[in-house]
Formats: sequence, C-alpha cells, structure tokens
Amino acid sequence: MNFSISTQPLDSGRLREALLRHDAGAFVAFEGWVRNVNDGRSVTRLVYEAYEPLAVKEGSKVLEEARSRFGLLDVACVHRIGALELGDMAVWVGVVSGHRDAAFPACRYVIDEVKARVPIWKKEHYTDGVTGWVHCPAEQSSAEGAG
Amino acid sequence: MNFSISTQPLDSGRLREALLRHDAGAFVAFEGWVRNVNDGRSVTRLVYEAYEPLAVKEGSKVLEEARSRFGLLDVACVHRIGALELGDMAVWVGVVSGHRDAAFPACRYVIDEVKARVPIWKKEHYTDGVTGWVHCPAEQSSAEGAG
Amino acid sequence: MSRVCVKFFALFREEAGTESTWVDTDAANLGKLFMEMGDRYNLNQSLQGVKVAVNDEMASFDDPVEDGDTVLFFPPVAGG
Amino acid sequence: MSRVCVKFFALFREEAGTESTWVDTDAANLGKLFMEMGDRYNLNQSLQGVKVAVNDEMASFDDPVEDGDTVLFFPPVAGG
Repeated sequence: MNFSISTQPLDSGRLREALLRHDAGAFVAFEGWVRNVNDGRSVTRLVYEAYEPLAVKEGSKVLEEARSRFGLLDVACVHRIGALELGDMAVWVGVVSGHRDAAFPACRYVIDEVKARVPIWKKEHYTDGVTGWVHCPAEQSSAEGAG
Repeated sequence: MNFSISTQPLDSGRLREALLRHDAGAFVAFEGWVRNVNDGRSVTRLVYEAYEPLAVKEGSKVLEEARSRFGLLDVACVHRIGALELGDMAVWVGVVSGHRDAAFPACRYVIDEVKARVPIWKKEHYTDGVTGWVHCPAEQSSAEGAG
Repeated sequence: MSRVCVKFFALFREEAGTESTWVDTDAANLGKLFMEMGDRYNLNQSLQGVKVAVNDEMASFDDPVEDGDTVLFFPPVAGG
Repeated sequence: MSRVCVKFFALFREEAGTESTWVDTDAANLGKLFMEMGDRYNLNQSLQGVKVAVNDEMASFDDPVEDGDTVLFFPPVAGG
C-alpha cells in the first residue's frame, strides 16, 4: 500500500507489476491522461504542483480507507507533478482484490478522494497563451480535466 | 474497438498502448487473474476454452454496446485460452473516455457481459487432483473465479 | 426427418465423449433436440444457462431443426 | 500578538507574489488570519474549498493562531 508523488513519467507496467499476487482474482487500474481540451478550451500542457509532505500523508489515508472499506488485498497510487504534455499520465491508481465487486468501487473511491482532498494543483496552458489554475468546486467540469 | 481470443500470455502494456490518444482524459482497465483458491478449494491451474467464431461475434457486440451506451472513445477486450498458471491474466478490458464517470461503469459492463454471454468455459484443476468445470449460475461464487 | 451435425463443448463434450456427431432426428425444435441428445449422451440437462447456436449464430431453443444445420450446444459460460 | 510563518501555494502564491512571509498578527483564529492575508495580498477569498494546515497537519479555520506556527494556505485542490 503506497501513495507517492513522482517528478518522472509514470510507468503503468512497473506499477502494476508491484501488485501481482496469487491470492488476487481482480485488478482494476485508473489512469488520468492530459487531454487536448478542457471546458471547450484547447490545452497545450499542464503543470502540476503538490505540497508533498501533506500530499503523501493525505493520499496514504485515502488508500487505507479504501483498503479497509472494500476489503482490498492491495492498493497503490502515484501522482506525477511538473510539466506534462498532451497524452501524459498524470495519475495512476491500482487496486487488487479477490473479486471485481470490490475492485471497481474501490478504485473509483481512491481517484475521487485524491482529487478532492490531496494538496495537488493544476495549471493549464491554453493554445492562446493564457494560463489558468483549475479549481474544482467553482468550475465543476474543469475538475474533470484529466479523467 | 477490438475483441479477441489469445492463446498467448496477455501483455497489458501493449494492449494499453494501442488505446492511447490525446482526446482522452480517463483510462480504466480490468484484469482477471488466476487465483490460488476458489470456493474454498486450492486451485493449481485453469484451462480455458472458447468457441472462437461466436466468442468474437458476441464479444464485439458487448464492446459496441459499451461504446454507444457510455459514449466511449475506445474499448478493447482480450480473453486468453488454454492452460493458465496461478497469477496469469485470463482477461483484459481497457476503456478510454473523456471523463472517468463513463469509464468506470463501462469497464464493469464489459467484464460482466463477457462473463455472462461470451462462449468461453473454464475448467479448474485442484490440488487434490480433481478437476471441475465452473458453471456460473448454478454455483454463483465459482463464477467469480478470476475476478 | 432431418439430418444435422451436433457439436458439444466443454462439459458437454466430456459427458458425450465426442466433439461432434451426425444425427437423424424428428425433433420439432432445438429444445427437443437437446433433450434427445441429453438422454442419448447422458448430458447434465438441469444446468441453468445452456445455450444453443445454429450455423455460428446464437439461436433459440424454440427454433426449428433444419436439415443440414450445424447445431452447437453450449454449457453455461464462465469466462473471466 | 503572535509571530507566524505563512506559506502560499499555487494560485495564492502567484496572487501574493511570494511563497512565504513572516507575519505578526492578532488574528484570533486561522480564518481571521486568512482574511488578513487575503486583504494584504489580494488573494481570491471567495473560492470554495480553501484549506489550511499548521505545521504539516491539516487544520480548521476555527483553530487558534499560535506563536511560532507555520501556517499553509491551500487554494482548492485539483489533482488527477
């Protein structure tokens, strides 16, 4: 069970491999990708920043909640920070359980809570040269930027 | 959009790569792994067989239903057949959409329908040397064998 | 009297001891044909979720048996 | 009068034009301190979901301001 912040590109193959085990029947993964459009505006890149000490603390709390609430065998999440290009993976969530009934809602829980609670911020760069910080509650649809 | 049957080990990295695109914000994947236990019996391996002409037809129908019902950008599924060892991936589902609200239920829909409708059968080999065909409706919990 | 090719899959193949067989039948529909085959080959007919296909299209047990058909009997599926 | 270190993140850092500052304040609680800083640095105080942390623990705007604290003001988060 591990929540981390990465300045490097995320490798879903390696992340998945760390969760393999013989008592698991179901694996569900979520990836948030940088889209070329958000709220109708053309996006060229995103810059994420995190306050890492509290991001890791709060993210780890989310994973532990998911594990105990859904009876998971394992769960992990990595969020990338820094400048991301179109198509880059911003966040990866992996969930392992005996059956899929637990894995799907648990994976959804993790990404929802991470987006809502973990101190990570996203600045979008648009094709017209303008930039803007994405703020979930005020601009609901923006909150869905990468996934 | 592609449903296929494979006699070779599944490579989730390559399968995922085929779905990458710049207009997508969310990717959800499901993997069914061979567990070491099912219904309280120790499993040593599984043998899957499919009737491929109809499996591909029915599987493709499931993917098209998911695509149109959830407004997906893309979706794919591969089911492995033959003899599988513990930990092997039996099935992979990948779903790509603008936002995660569509991707999670769509991925769940695909695996549920594939398990219920596509002509694929599973024979379990137990540690005591006995074998048994898994039959979903009669033995509900067995149906969850690999995820 | 129709002459059809019947194919068995998975559990049914093991129970029947054969993959396929030619059958001369008076069965009015595919359901009746399944019962006929079930009795002859000792198939477990009580399973929920048995399906039938004809000439590589899913079919209904109410469908008639046509001369020259290839009829597939599927035990309950269990992919995943 | 308390002396605290205030740190700004993301949008707040850009609005304030600084990452952190030492502040002498009579604010009774962290909410009052945020308003004080908001006025001084022209922060967007109307945003929903602003959070506060003290000494690397999440805190409440009702919590008192203690001398020597490091107070972090977080604009609404947007990971993912």
